[in-house]
Amino acid sequence: MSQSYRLSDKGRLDRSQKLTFTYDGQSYTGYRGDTLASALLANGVKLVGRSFKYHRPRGIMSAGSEEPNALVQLETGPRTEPNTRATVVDLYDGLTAASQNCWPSVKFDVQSVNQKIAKLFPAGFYYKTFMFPASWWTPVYEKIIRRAAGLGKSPMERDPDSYAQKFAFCDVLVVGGGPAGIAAALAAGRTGARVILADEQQEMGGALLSDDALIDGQPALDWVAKSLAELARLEEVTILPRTTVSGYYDYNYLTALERVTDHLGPQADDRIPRQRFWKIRAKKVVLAQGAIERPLVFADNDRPGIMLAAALRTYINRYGVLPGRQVVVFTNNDSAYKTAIDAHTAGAVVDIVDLRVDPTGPLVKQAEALMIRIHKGSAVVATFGKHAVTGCEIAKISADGKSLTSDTTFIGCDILANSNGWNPSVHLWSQARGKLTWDAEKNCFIPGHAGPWLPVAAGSGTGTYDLGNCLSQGFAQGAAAAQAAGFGSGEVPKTPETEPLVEGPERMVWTIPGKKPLGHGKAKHFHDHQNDVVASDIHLAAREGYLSVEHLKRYTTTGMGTDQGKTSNVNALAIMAEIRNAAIPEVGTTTFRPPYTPITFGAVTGQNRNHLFIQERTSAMHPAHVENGAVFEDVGDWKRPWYFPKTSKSGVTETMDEAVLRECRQVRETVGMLDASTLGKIDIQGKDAAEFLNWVYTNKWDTLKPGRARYGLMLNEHGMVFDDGVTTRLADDHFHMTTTTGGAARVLGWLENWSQTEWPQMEVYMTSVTEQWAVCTITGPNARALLADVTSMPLDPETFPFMAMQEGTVAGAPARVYRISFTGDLAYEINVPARYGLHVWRALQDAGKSHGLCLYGTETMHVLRAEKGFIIVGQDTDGTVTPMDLDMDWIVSKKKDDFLGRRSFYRTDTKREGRKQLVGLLTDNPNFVLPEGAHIVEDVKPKPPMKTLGHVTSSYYSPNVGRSIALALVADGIKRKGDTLSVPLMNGHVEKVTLTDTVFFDKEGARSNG
Amino acid sequence: MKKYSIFAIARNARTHHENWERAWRSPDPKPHYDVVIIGGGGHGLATAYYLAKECGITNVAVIEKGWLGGGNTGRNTTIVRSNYLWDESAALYDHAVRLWEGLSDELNYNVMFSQRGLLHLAHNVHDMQEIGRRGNSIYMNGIDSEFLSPEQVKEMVPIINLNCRYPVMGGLLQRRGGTARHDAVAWGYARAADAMGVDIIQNCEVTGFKIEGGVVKGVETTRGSIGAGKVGVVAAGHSSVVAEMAGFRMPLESFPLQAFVSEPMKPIVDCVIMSNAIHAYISQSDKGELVIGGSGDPYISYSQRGSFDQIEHVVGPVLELYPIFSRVRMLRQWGGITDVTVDRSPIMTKTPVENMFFNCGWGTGGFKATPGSGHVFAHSIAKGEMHPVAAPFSMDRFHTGALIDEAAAAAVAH
Amino acid sequence: MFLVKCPWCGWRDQTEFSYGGEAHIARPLEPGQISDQEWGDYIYTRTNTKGIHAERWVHTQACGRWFNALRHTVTDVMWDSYKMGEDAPTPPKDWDGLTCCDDHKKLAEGAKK
Amino acid sequence: MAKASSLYPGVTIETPLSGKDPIQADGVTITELPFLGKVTLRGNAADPAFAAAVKSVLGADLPTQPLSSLRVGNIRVFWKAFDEWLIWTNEDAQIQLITDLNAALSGIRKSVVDVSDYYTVLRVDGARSRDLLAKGCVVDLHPRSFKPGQATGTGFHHATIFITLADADTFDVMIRWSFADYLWAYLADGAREWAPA
Repeated sequence: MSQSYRLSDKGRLDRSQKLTFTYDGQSYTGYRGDTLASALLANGVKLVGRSFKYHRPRGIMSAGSEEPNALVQLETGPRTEPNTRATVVDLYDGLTAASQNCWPSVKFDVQSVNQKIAKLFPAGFYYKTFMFPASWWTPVYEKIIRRAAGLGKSPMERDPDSYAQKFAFCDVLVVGGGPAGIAAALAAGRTGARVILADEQQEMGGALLSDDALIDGQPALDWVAKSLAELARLEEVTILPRTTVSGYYDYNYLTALERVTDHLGPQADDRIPRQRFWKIRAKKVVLAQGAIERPLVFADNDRPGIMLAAALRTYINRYGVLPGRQVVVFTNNDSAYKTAIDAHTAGAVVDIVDLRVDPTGPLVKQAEALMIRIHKGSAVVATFGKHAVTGCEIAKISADGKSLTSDTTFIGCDILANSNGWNPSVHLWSQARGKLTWDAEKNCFIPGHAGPWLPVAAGSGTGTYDLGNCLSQGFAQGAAAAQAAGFGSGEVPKTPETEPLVEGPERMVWTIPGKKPLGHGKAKHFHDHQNDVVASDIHLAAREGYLSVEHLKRYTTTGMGTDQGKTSNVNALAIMAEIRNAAIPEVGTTTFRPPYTPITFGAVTGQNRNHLFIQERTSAMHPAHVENGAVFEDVGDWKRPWYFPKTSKSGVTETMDEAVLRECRQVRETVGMLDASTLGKIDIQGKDAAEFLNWVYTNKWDTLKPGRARYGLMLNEHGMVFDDGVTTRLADDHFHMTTTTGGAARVLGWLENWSQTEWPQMEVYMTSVTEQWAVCTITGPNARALLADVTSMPLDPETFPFMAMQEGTVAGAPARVYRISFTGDLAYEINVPARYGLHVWRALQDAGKSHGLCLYGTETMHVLRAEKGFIIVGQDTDGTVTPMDLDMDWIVSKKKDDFLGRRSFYRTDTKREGRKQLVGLLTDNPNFVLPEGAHIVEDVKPKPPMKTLGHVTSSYYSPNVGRSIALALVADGIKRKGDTLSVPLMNGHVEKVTLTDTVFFDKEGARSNG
Repeated sequence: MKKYSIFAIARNARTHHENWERAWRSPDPKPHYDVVIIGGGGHGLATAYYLAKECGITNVAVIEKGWLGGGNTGRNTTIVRSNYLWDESAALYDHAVRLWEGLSDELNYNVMFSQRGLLHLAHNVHDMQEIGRRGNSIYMNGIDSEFLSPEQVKEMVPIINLNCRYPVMGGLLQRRGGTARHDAVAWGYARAADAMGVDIIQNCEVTGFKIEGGVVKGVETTRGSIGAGKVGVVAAGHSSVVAEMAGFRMPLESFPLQAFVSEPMKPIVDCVIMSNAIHAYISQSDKGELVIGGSGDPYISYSQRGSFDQIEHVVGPVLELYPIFSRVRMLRQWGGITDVTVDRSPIMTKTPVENMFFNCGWGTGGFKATPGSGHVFAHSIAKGEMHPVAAPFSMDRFHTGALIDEAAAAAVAH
Repeated sequence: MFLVKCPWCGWRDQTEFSYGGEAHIARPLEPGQISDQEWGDYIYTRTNTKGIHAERWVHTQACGRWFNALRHTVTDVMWDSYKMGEDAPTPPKDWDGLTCCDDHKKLAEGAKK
Repeated sequence: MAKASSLYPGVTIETPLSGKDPIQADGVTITELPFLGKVTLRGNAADPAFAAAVKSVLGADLPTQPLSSLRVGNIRVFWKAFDEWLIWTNEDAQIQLITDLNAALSGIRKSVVDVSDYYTVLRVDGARSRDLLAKGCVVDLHPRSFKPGQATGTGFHHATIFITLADADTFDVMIRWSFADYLWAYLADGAREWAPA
């Protein structure tokens, strides 16, 4: 059976390109220009999926992105995609798709038993049961529910395709490439304005693609082609087919998803991004998205073969598919007559079932002239067919539309097209904070008061269905938008000739009566096909008091499917309005939330993945670190050498502990070198620089002599330590500040904030110079000898004392050498402009060979500083610690009346006794290394809860002290030095610890001079 | 209140579900109530419920300017946990978790509290120190807490990419943590409170207060004045606005927080996974949607929406940790207004106005605390003194400096 | 992503800026002389206005300068920005937070024509 | 790329992109402009003494229009903020310039800082340069809104960049040393779709 439902003489297909595809394991053919849905229908495939809750057989309901039913699992392996709407998949050769949410097969689905007991699954049933026994919820009930729910399956492999983002700017963005949108783009484009025209379909033309309308006496599609050709010639116009504008955000910022290669399938050129995510900033926006047809809510209106009237017409005219032989068109309006007429002309036997007792209008006349049977004042009240519709029963209905007034008549049919009128697509209008107005004549919401960014709407999206009016609206809005953006005179192009649309009024029957009262019997009146929400669910929600539209939505899940209720929301509102016997606008509308249609996470992320996810910042010496086999630590975005494991001749590589022990010993025995380039560095200049530092540090800076350095603590206004570092006075009005690696940006921001906003009168300028300077820190007894080999600077302690700086050359490169120490040993921090960093590092490495130089990383740095009780902000402090808590009163100036944070010291809680304070800890077992984060208690209980006194902030094995050492924040710790406390661990072990001073090594500080 | 059960459903099925009673009445406001609760979200309704259930105060009104649970209750990512750093927080949040554990039963309304486990990932040394400290602190408070190795993380979350930009070094697991059905919490409390006589009044906005000699006497609303013996304000993002009506300011700022869900899929993520270093957290709802959130926008706003770049900053990390979701689609995004304090801990407090109590500042973490917050707040209002669990969270901590800084340990220099 | 008006660089994408909280909160001149309560209010208490909010921004990624701005916190529309030390501009009494100062200027010019 | 220093014999110098070959794609090329001298100048343009002193060194008035810049011989001066300018010179020429500025400005409120190695500069050239930069740049680079000589700081995903249109389709993009590799990789990845097959 090959495309036996294909019409030979219709459709916009390239029949020269025959495409083969597979659905549920069976192979079919279609043509370039088909969607998966049209190709399936051409091959007579109607049953394509199972519904969410009842697992009822479902088919193709629409021909567009509003599709609630025909969701398939597209492709397999790394490129598989769940919940893909068959109606928007452009067919390509080799396409593979499968039905989802059914097992073992779509034809025989075990869970379709749910239909039998559907009575037990009214809206919100799960809130009322599965409560006994309570312990069963997660392991039993919920497991079952989770398995049953969920539609398609997630991919299980990494996505092989690439994605891109594009920041675009334009004067006029036109959303929608139908007649109104094309007209708007023409009017705007001709003014020279920058215009973007985006449409979600594979080709522009919108409704005209399914229609036989004339423009200026010629086929409308000729006009479309002519217009697109003109637009293509306009340099500043960008035409984006297959591009869905998904979100409308503040200040005319709109997002759009362009499907660049999806229609080519996996064979596409892998250099080209699969999808491009546009982030568009527009001066003006014209919304011309068209309208979506509403289904009628009648008994068992969900069988495969039951579809929207306009969709059937699209399949016939655009895709050359007549998916059935016997067609029933069930309608409340004239527009569906076009479908009936086209189906009739295409060779189908057609019955029209019209709710209206006395439909008028030319289309009705035309249908009558064609001898199409029209059943007036009638409704479809039942449908039949297991896997596809085979027939329906119709009956006359009462004037109030609530009951049947005749016996039912059976009509055989394999397609049941229906129309309940139209909903303009107002999603983006609403996303842009625009109000919606209920048009009582057209029975739909139309754009009302515009949101702040004043978009304009044109075409059927405003409830205007006459082609001429759509065109003239488009031209007018396009010209006006361009003018508002500063282009053109606002002159509106002349609208071409079209045939005026004459239609009779609709008849609204929001719930079509069935043979039994609503909710009785087996029949179901679906309004949300995907989530299986039926009219009686709305009645139940109302009955139970879930009256607000949001409660209705959340209680029944109506409109919460992957289609976001494009076909169901208004029907649901209207039914609720009837029940409450209120006007529809009183019931309200739920907020339309982005995206308009679902967008792939991959596209949103674009290139920001894998190696481009977050930058890896490295110093100028990084190549050397790699050569030296460093293992790196992530510190913020920086990659810093963590330790340098050695590999023995026999090929055995040191563990982290082994490497760190060796590095720790060797630094204190001979000399070690650390890359300290990542520390934040700030150049501070101006005559008030010293006074400024007096404000931002706790100690005094005006007394510091040029060429000398000082350590400082920085507090926030809460009085808590938030950064520290050594700052050097280069000249009276010039300082070089260092900060923590992670704190660099925060500190600069903090300084700029105060100098710009609070003390603008102070003459001080800050400039970040972090990367300007590469820093090699050499420390250890041999540091002076090593440095002497590569510099001619005087290094004797008298001319170059501790906490001093001098300039000169090191290894031939210009350098600033700071004699400051974070290890307690003799140390030099050699700063050179980054371009020289690698050269100087290598020179020192070479020279170091004769001095027993050892490279060390951040872990050894941490151990060595802990041996000396030097804090790490962020490890030994946590934003709740004052200088006094750190036993660092000495750094808090008593001479200054004020500095940032000072006042907070005097708050009752900050000055109270018993605050947590930094102390040293020595374990009873000298070889036991406490886990960092372990808690300290007075007395141990058999099991928690236990009152804790504080926690271990730093803990290491120190080869130089010859035992484990730790720092901890302990309540009243400073007073309690000497006390013995306990550290109960989560594994049950309890370690006794003694509170000590924080300095474990070289207490008298003899080593800093080498 | 007619009991909900499978039998009730079967019984009602026979009558085509036409005899279900209303879950709660919609009464007109009475002239006077012993207690008026401002704010019909989870916390407000829970407060009313416990006032009626445990404090014998049933002459209570909950007034809500919109629809029940329309604020952050209906806009959060439904995560429940109690693995907090400080003792005060642990006491409060674990009190809540213990109430969660019996809540469906207590309310005879299935709130679908699902203890599927909540996992915090550590991506660097600083993270490891942070979870090390928090894990131990939680353990010392008698709350369940386990450290996982990267291998154990992989076992629990097979789809995770351990070796991402910031390789996963370990995890902190609270098995008692999980998720719950957010709307059901509001509806369950409303139904149960209503059954005890509490008036739930929707579409009723507060416009001012009647305050005499520093004592609150009543509430002015869009549905007239309502006398009140005591007033409890549980207005989340709008707390500052309500406080202004009462004549004082709060140490609060209201920030947008966004979240989004994917299309529904068959079960793939079984627990809740949070990541500090790369701000993103993810779980999968019973419907099959991935529920994803991250950090909030940096500016104050009442617009109930945020900027799209915040969404991007969450999707990126999600794909870094779970690359297989690249072709999965975002279905729906939304935003809420979170009332944030400087120490990221809530405020439960007396106010400068006598008999007026505030419960706010829950920031991004309010949902998980709903039962505990309502419970201790109800007792505080009834007694006129803050409940011991609530006491540390009173407003004066911003003057004494006794903050409960849950923000501190996580985000600091290194 | 709304736009922020830098007094020097003009309307630019919000992502280029950093938010600095409520504007016009001066640091007490003599912290020693005020109560814990007053000091606490200075550090922690904020107006958190629903409506027209005077706030601070800094153009982090471009000129790096701090400035003040008026923004409607219900719509996130910025009315106008002003340099540190300058007086706040005054939006029209009836400003609903739906248009910015430059739109108003345009309208006014339009009216003249 | 790595090379010998012209100032310090025997010393090799590097840039963050040392060893990277230019990227050639259809319609766009990316190259590094290594070792440009770069100086940050701060001061009060409204102070005649400051303005005169700077002019005496640069031989031109400082640009005071936001986003503007000027060229004097081999020097390019960019407005960075109302009280801040960025100066680009030939390799190593910044050293003399800094000396001269400090001398001319002594006693006047100012700050002169060598940032030559804090940043490097990428040149993005060709008919597709705008398409490539649009993959991350939040500023509108269309010829109508960003003209030759204009310059501004802005964002490029996780990086902060300073971008100027040298002329026609030639953009110079300044980036911090530790972000240069990221930006380079990003642009290289972005240019893939125009790379030779």
